[in-house]
Amino acid sequence: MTAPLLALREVTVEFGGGHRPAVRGVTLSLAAGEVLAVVGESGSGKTVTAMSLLRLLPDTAVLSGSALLAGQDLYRMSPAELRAVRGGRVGVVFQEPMSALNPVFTIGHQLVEAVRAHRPWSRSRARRRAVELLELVGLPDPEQRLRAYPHELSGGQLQRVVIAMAVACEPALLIADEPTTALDVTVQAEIIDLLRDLRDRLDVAILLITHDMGVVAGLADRVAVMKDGEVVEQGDVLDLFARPRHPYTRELLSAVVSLSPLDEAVVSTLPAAVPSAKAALVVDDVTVVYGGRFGRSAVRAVDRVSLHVEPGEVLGLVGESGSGKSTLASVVTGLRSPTSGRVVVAGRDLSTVRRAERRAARGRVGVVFQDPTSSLNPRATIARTIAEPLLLHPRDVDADRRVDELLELVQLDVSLRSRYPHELSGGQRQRVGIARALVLDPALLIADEPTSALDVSVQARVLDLFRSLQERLGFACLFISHDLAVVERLADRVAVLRDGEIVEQGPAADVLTRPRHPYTARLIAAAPVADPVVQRERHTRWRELTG
Amino acid sequence: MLRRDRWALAGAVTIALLALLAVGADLWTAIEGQDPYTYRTEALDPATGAPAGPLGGVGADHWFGVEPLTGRDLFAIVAHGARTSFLIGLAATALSVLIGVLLGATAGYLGGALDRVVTWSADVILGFPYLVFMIALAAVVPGEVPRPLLLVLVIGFFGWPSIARIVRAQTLTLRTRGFVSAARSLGAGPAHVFRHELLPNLWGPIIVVSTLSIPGKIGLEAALSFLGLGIPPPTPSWGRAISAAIDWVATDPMFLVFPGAALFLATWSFNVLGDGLRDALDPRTAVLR
Amino acid sequence: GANEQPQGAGQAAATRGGTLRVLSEGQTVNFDPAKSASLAVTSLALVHRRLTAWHNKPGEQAKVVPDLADVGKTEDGGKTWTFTLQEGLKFSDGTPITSADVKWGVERSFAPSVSGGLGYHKQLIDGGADYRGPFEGAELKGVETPDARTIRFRLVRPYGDWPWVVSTPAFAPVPKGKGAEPDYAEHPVASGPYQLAKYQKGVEAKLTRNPHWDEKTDQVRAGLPDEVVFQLGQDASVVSQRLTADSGDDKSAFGSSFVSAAQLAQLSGNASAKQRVVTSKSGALAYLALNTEKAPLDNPKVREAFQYAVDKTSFQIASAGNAQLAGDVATTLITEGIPGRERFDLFPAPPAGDPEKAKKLLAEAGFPNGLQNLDFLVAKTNNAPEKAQALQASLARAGIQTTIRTLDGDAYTEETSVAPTAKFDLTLASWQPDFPSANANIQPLFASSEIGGGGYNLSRYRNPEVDKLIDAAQATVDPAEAGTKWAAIDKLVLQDSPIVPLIYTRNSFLRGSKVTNLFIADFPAYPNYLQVGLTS
Amino acid sequence: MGTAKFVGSRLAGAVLVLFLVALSTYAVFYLVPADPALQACGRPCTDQNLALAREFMGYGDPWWRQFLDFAGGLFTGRTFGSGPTAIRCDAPCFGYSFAQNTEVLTLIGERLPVTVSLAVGAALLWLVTGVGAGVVAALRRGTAWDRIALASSVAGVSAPVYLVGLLGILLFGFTLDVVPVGGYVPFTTSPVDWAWRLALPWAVLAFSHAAVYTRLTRAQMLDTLGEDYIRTARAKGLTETKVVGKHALRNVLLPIVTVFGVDLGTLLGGAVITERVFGLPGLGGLLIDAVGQRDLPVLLGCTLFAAFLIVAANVVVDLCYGALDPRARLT
Ligand SMILES: Nc1ncnc2c1ncn2[C@@H]1O[C@H](COP(=O)(O)OP(=O)(O)OP(=O)(O)O)[C@@H](O)[C@H]1O
Ligand SMILES: Nc1ncnc2c1ncn2[C@@H]1O[C@H](COP(=O)(O)OP(=O)(O)OP(=O)(O)O)[C@@H](O)[C@H]1O
Ligand SMILES: [Mg+2]
Ligand SMILES: [Mg+2]
Repeated sequence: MTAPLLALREVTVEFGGGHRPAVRGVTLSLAAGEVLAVVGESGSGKTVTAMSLLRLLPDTAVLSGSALLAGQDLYRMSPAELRAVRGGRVGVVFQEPMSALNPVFTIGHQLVEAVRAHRPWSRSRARRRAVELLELVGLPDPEQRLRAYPHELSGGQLQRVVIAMAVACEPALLIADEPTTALDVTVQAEIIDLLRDLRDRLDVAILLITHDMGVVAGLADRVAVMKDGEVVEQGDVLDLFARPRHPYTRELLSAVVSLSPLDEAVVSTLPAAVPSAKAALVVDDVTVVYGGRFGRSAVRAVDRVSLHVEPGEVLGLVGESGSGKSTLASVVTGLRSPTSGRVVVAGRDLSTVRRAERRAARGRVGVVFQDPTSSLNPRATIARTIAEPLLLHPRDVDADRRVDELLELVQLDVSLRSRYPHELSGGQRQRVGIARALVLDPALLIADEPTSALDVSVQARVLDLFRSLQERLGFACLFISHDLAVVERLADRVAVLRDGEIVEQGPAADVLTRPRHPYTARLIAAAPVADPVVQRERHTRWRELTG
Repeated sequence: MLRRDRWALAGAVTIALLALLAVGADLWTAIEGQDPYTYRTEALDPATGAPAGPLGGVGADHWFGVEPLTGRDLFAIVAHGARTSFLIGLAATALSVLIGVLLGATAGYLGGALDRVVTWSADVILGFPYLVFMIALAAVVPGEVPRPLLLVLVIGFFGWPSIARIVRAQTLTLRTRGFVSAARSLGAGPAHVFRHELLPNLWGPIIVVSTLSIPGKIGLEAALSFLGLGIPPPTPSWGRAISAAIDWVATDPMFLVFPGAALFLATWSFNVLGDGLRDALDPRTAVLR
Repeated sequence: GANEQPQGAGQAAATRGGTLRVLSEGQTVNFDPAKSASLAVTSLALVHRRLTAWHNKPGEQAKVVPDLADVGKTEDGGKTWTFTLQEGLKFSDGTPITSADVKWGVERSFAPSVSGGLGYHKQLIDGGADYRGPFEGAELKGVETPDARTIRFRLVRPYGDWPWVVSTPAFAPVPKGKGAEPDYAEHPVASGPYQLAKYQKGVEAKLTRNPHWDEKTDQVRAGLPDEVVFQLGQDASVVSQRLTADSGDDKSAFGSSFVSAAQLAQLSGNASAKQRVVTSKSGALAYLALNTEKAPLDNPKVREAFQYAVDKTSFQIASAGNAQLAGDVATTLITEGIPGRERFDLFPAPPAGDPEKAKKLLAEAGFPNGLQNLDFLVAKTNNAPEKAQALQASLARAGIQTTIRTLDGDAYTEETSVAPTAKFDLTLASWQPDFPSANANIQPLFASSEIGGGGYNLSRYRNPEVDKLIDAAQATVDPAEAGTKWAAIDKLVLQDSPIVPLIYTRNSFLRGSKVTNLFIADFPAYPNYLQVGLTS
Repeated sequence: MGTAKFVGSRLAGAVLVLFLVALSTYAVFYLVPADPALQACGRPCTDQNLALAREFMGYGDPWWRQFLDFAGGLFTGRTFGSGPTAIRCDAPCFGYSFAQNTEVLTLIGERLPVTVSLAVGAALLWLVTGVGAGVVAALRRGTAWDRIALASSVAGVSAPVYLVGLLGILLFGFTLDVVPVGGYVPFTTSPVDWAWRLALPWAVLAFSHAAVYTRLTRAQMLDTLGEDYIRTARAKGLTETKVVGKHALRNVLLPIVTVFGVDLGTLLGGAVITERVFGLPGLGGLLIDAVGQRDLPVLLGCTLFAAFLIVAANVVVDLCYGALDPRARLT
C-alpha cells in the first residue's frame, strides 16, 4: 500500500461544558481506492470523528491530534485551503439527510451550487450535471426533482440528493455517514453499486460509517470498530467478520439479525385479514395527493390504501423509498388529512369526533418520526422532550422517574437528561424519539424507521424492548422500516407499498419468504447479509436479477 | 447561566440601579436637598436663562445641574422622571408584547379566518390616524381615569401590531417544523404548542423588538402629555425633558445628556440583558464564552 | 421699555434689487384677501393694497394712512363712511382699479366658499348679516359706488374705527367678476408692488415685481427687492441655525417665526449673529385668564389675589430667558403703541409677586387655606406648558394649587372659546389686536358678546356696564376722545380682575447679514415686510 | 390556494381594511372636540358665519352621512356648494381641502415623489446597514464589534429623530459643510442633486430605523448558524460569505422582511419629523398640518393613502413569505 490518502493520528475531540471527550485518541488511515468502514455503538464518536476532518463541528468542539489528507494537516489548514478541500477533494454524506438541506432553496439550486463551488461552469452546464447526478443516485424524474424543495421529498429521496451532492465534484475522499439508512434495500443496493463504481473508476477512498453490517460486508475493505470514543479494533473485513477479537465486536456481530432464507420459513398462524371491530387502526381507502405548485403535476403519494392493525399486532410497512410510507404515517397520526378515505383509530373516526376526544385519543397513540432531529424541539432538554406527553395527558406517575426509566429502556445514559438535541448523536436522538413515543404506554404505536440510526446491538435491545412491551401491554404497532430482517423479526403481518399503492399484504413469514409480487421478490433479493462472503455472492445474483 | 455573562450582568445591574433611582427618588433628592418642582431662577444665567456655571450648573447643590429657564434641579427631574418613564415604558411594552405575541402566534399557527382577522386588525391599527385618536381621547376620557393606566393601555395597544406581525411570520415557519408536528401528533392543542414549542423559539425576535421599542414608548408618553393625554407637567418625565432639551443642545448640552443618558442606559441595559437571555435560552450558544 | 437696541439701528442702507427670502414655518401662505387674516404690514400687503394702510415706525404710535384711498370721511358721526380712491391705480393685469373692484372684493369676502379672513366688517355693513356673497348676483346694499373712485359704506351703527377696519385684507380690490374659484389665492390679481409668480405649497411662494404698481401712489410700501421668496415648511430651529451660519442665500433671508429662548441663549454667545437679532419693543399681551363664571374664581376678591400671587419674573424667564427679551411686565390691557394707551398699575407689587398679600386676600375672601385643585388649561403650542409651569409654581407660593392640563390647539380652542360653558379655572393666553386700536385690544376679550361661539372672551367676563361703555367707545369717531374712553374701560375691567396681565411679549426675529430695514415698530410686534430691503 | 386566489382574497381584505380605517377616522374625527368649520369662519366669528361655513363644507350632516357622501364621492365624484362658486371634484374624489383649495388627490400626488424618494432611499440604506451590522454582530458575537453594533443601535432608537436631524445639519451642513441643507430637487431635474440633498435625511432616518434590523438579524442569525444545513453549505466548500450571506441570511429574512414591510409602509405615509427638519415637502407635513387645522378631507386622504400603503406592503410581504420560505407558504 502506498502512502495513505488520509491519516488520523491521536484525534481527540472535546466538547465544552464538562462532558467527557467524545472522541479519544483515534488513529486511522485510509488509502486511495480503499473503503474503510467505521462501525460501532451509537454515540461512540463516529460522526464526530468524521466531521472533525472537515472541521464542521460546532465551535464548542476542541480538536487535537492531526488528520493528514495527502500529507496536509486538515486541522491546521487556512480557511481558503479548507474551502478547496470541502466538497472538492472531500465529499460528505451527512447522517441525517432530512435536516441537512437548506429548506428554503430548491434541490436543484443546492446541487448546482455544490458543483459550481469547485467548477468554473456555467449555470446551465452545472444544471445538466445536477440532472446527471440525480440519475446516478437513482432518483426518478430528475428534471422535476430539481425544482422541488427539500420538504417535498421523502427521507430516502433526500438521502440520495445528499449523496449526489457529496459526489458532485468527484472527490478523492468520500465521507459517508450512514448513507443508506433511509433507503429501501433495492435503492440501497444501487447506491452501494454507485460507491463501488466510484472507487473502482476514480480510485475514490471512502470512509463509510454505518450500522448496517450487510453494507459493511458488501462494500468495505477494512473495518474499524469504535466504542465509547475509541477505536477498539480494526482490520481487514473478511478477517474481522471471521475472527472478531474485541468482545464488543463479537457482541456486535452476534446481534446482527438476518432475513430468513427464502424457503426455510415456518408458516405462522394467520391473523384476520379483515379488520375486526376492535381494530386499533383501520385505514380505509386513503388517498393523499400533494397539490401541484406553479403548474407542476400533483403527486399521488398514497393511492387508495387500505390496511388495519389489530390490538397486539405489529404490521410491518415496507416499500420503496418515496412510496408514501411516511405520508401514510402522517395521515394516521392526524398531521395531515387525507384527500379521500377514512382513518379509524380505536373504533373512532378521528375526523368526526369532537376535538377533546380526538386529543384524548392521541394520548393512546405513540409516534416515532422518521427524522429524529427535526422532531425534537431544539430548545427543550431531552428530559423535557420525553416528558412532554405526560404534560399533555397527565398520568399519575412521577415524570422524572418515568423519564429515567425510559432512558434506561432505550439504552441511553441518564446523564443525557439535561442535554439538548444538538448535543446528541443521531442514534441517541432517535432513541429519545422512541422514548417519547413510549412514555404513555400507548395502545397504538406508529414507528417510522425507528431503528435506522441504531447500531445492531442497540437495535437488538430496542427490538427486544418492543417485543416485551408488546407482550406486556399488547399494543398495536404500525412499523415502517427498510430493514426487512427487522421487519421479519418484529412484524406479524407485512404490507408492501410501492408508488403509493399496496402491492402485497399478508403474514410476515408468508410475504417475506414466499413473495407473490415481483417487487417484493426483488426487495428480498436486495437485502444485504452481514457476511462478506455471502453478501458478495448475493450481490452478484441480485445484479443478474435486475439485469 | 446569566451569571457567567458579564455583559448581561452589567445590564441587570443597570436596570436594578435605575429601578432604585426611581423607587428612591424622594430619598435621593432629599439627600441632594432638592425637589423637581421648585423654581430656582437664581441658578440661571441672568443674561440668557441658561444654567449659570459650567456643565449646565453641575455642582454639589445640583448634581446634574439645573433646567434652563426654570432652574429646577435636573437630578431630581431625572430621578423622578424615572418613575413615570420607566414604569410607563415597561408596562406599555409588556402589554404590547403580550397582545402581539398572543395574537401573532395564534394567527400564524391557526391560520385561516383568524389569521385574516388579526392581519386586518393590525393593518387597521397601523394605518389608523392615531394622533387624531389621541387628541379625541384626551378630550373624551374623564379626568378621573388614572393617567398612567390610560397611557399604558393606549401606548400598549398601539404597539402590538408590529410585534404580532413578526411573531406571526416566525410562527408560519415554525409550525411546519417537525417538533411542532410531533407535539400535535401527541394531541397538543394550540395552547400547549404555543407555550412549549413556539414560545421558546420565538424569544429571540420578541426580546429584540420589545427591548428596542422602549425608547419609542417613552417618547410617545412625552408626546401624549402634550396632547393632554399623558402625565401633565410638572410631573417630571424623561421624554418631556429630552424633547425640551433638544432646543438647548447648542447652549446647554448637559440638559440633554443626563436624561438622554438615562434613557440610553435603560434601553441598553434591557438590550444586553435581552441578549444574555436570548443566549441563555438558546442551548446552542449558551455554552460559549 | 428698557430696549437697548433701537429698532433698525446698525442696519446698513438698503438698495433696490435682489431677492429677499422669508423663511417661514407654515406650509402655505394665503394670498386670497378674503381668506387672509394677515396684518397690514406683512406678506399679503406685498401683493394687495387695501383702502387704508398703517403708518408704523419705531417710537411712533400707529396711525391710519391712505393706501388705495384716503383715510375716509364721515358726516353722520361714524355711520356712513366715504372713501375716495387715488387716480391712476392699476391692477397687475393693467386694468384700472375702480371702486367697483373694491366693492367686489368686500362682497366676495361674504361668500361662504372663500370665507376665513378677518371679518370685523361683516356685522357692521348694512345688509351684511344675511348677505351670501356676490356670485349669485346679489349686491351688498351697505356698499355704494357712486363713481369709479368713490366708495361709500353704510354701517348698522356708528363705528369710529372704520378707517382701521378698511385696512383689513377684505378691503383689497378684486377685479369685478373674478375670484369665484376657491384657488384664487394661487393666482390673485395684484395691486401691490409684487405679484405672485410661482406658488408651490410646502415649498415656496415667489413674488416678482408688479409692473403696474406705481411707487408714487404708495406711501407705505418701499418695494425694494426685485423678488421676494417665501420658503415654506421650514423648521424653526433649523432656520435659526441657518441664519446664524449666515452663508449663501441665507444672507438675504430672515425668519418669519419667533426666535425661541433657547436660540436666543445660543445667539448671545455669537457676536455677529447677536447683532442680527431684531427684538420688538413690545407686543402681544400675555395674560392669565380666570374663569369668572366658575367658583371660586367668580369672586373678584379671589381673583384679585391672583394679581399678587403670580411671579412675572419667572414667567419672563420661562418665556425668553430674561426679562428684557421676554418683554416688560404688563399692568394694563391696552398694549404699547396703541393710540390712547394709559399706563397705570392697579395692583402694585414687585415683579416677582407678593404671595403674602395674595394669601391675605384669599383669607379675606374666605379661603384661609388657599385654593386647591384648580384646573389650569393650556394649549400645547408656543411653549405654553413651560410658561404655565412657571405660573403654577408661583401660584403655589400663595397656596393656590393648580393642575395643568395640556390640550392640542383646536381642542383647546373648542374648550376655551367655542363651548357654551367652560370647565377650566385658569388658562394662559395672549392677544395681539388685529389693528392698532384700543378697540381691537379690549372688545374681543371683554365684551360679553364674545363669550363662547368662537369668541375670545376667555375669562367669560360679563359686565353690562363695560358692554355699554364699549359700545359707546366704538361709536366715537374722534381718536383722541375714543382713546380716553378706552383707557377708562381698561381700568374698569382690570378692577374686576378677570385676567392677570403678565407681560407685553416681545418677539425676536433673526435676519441674514444682507437684510436691512428690518424694523419692528411699537405695534405690531412683527417686522414690517413692506420696508425691508437688501444691501448690495 | 393558488397565488391568484391568494392575491384576490388579500385585495378584498385590503378594501375592507381601508373601509374600516376611513370609517374609524371619520368617527374619531368627530369625537375630537373641535369644529373644522371654525378655521373657515374667520375672526371675529359669528354663529351665523360659522353655520354658513359648516354647511358649505358639508359638515352640517351627521358624521355617518358625511362618510357615505365621502364613499359615494370615490365612485361618482362630488360637488361642494352650488352655483358659480361650486367646486367640482371628479371621481375618484378623495375629498376637497378647503384649507388648501385643492383636491386631496392632487395634494397627495404633489407630495408623493418627495416622500417616496425619502422613504425608499432611507429604507434601502437602513436595510443594508442594519442587516450588515447584524450579520457582523452575530459572526463576531461577544466581541467589540458586537458591542459597538449594540450601542449604536440603542443610540439610534433612543435619540429622537429630530435631534439626530438637527445635529446632522449642524455637523455635516454647517460645521463640515459637506452636504447641502434641506430642500428637495426632483429626481427628473437632477439625479445627482436629488441624491445629494437627500443624503442627510436618508442617513438620519436610517440611523433611527436600522437598530431593529441589526438586532433582529443578529438574533436570528445566531439561531440559524447552528442549523445542520449551514454545516452542509460549509461542507460544499462555499465561501463563508456565501454560507452566511446566502444560506443563513435567507433563513433570517422572514422577520426582517416583515418589519421592513411595516416600516416602509408607515414611512411612505410620511416621515413627519424628518421632512420637517429638512424642509422636505412630503406627505408627513401635509398630514400634520391637516391634523393641526382639522382639515378632515386631507387627513382622511392621507390616512387612507398611508393605510393603503401599509396594507399593500403587507400583502407584498405575505407574498414574499412563500418565496423566502417555501414551508411558510400561506394557504
Ligand atoms: N455538540 C455536542 N456537544 C456535546 N456532546 C456532543 C455533541 N455532539 C455529539 N456529542 C456527543 O458525542 C458523542 C459522539 O457522538 P457521535 O455523533 O459522533 O456519535 P455516533 O458514533 O455518530 O453515533 P450514532 O451512530 O448514534 O450517530 C455522543 O455521546 C454525543 O452525545
Ligand atoms: N410536501 C410535499 N409536496 C409534494 N410532494 C411530496 C411532499 N411530501 C412528500 N412528497 C412526495 O410524496 C412521495 C411520498 O413521500 P413519503 O415521504 O411518504 O415517502 P416514504 O415512503 O416515506 O419514503 P422514504 O422511505 O424515502 O422515507 C414522494 O415521492 C415525495 O416526493
Ligand atoms: Mg452519527
Ligand atoms: Mg419516509
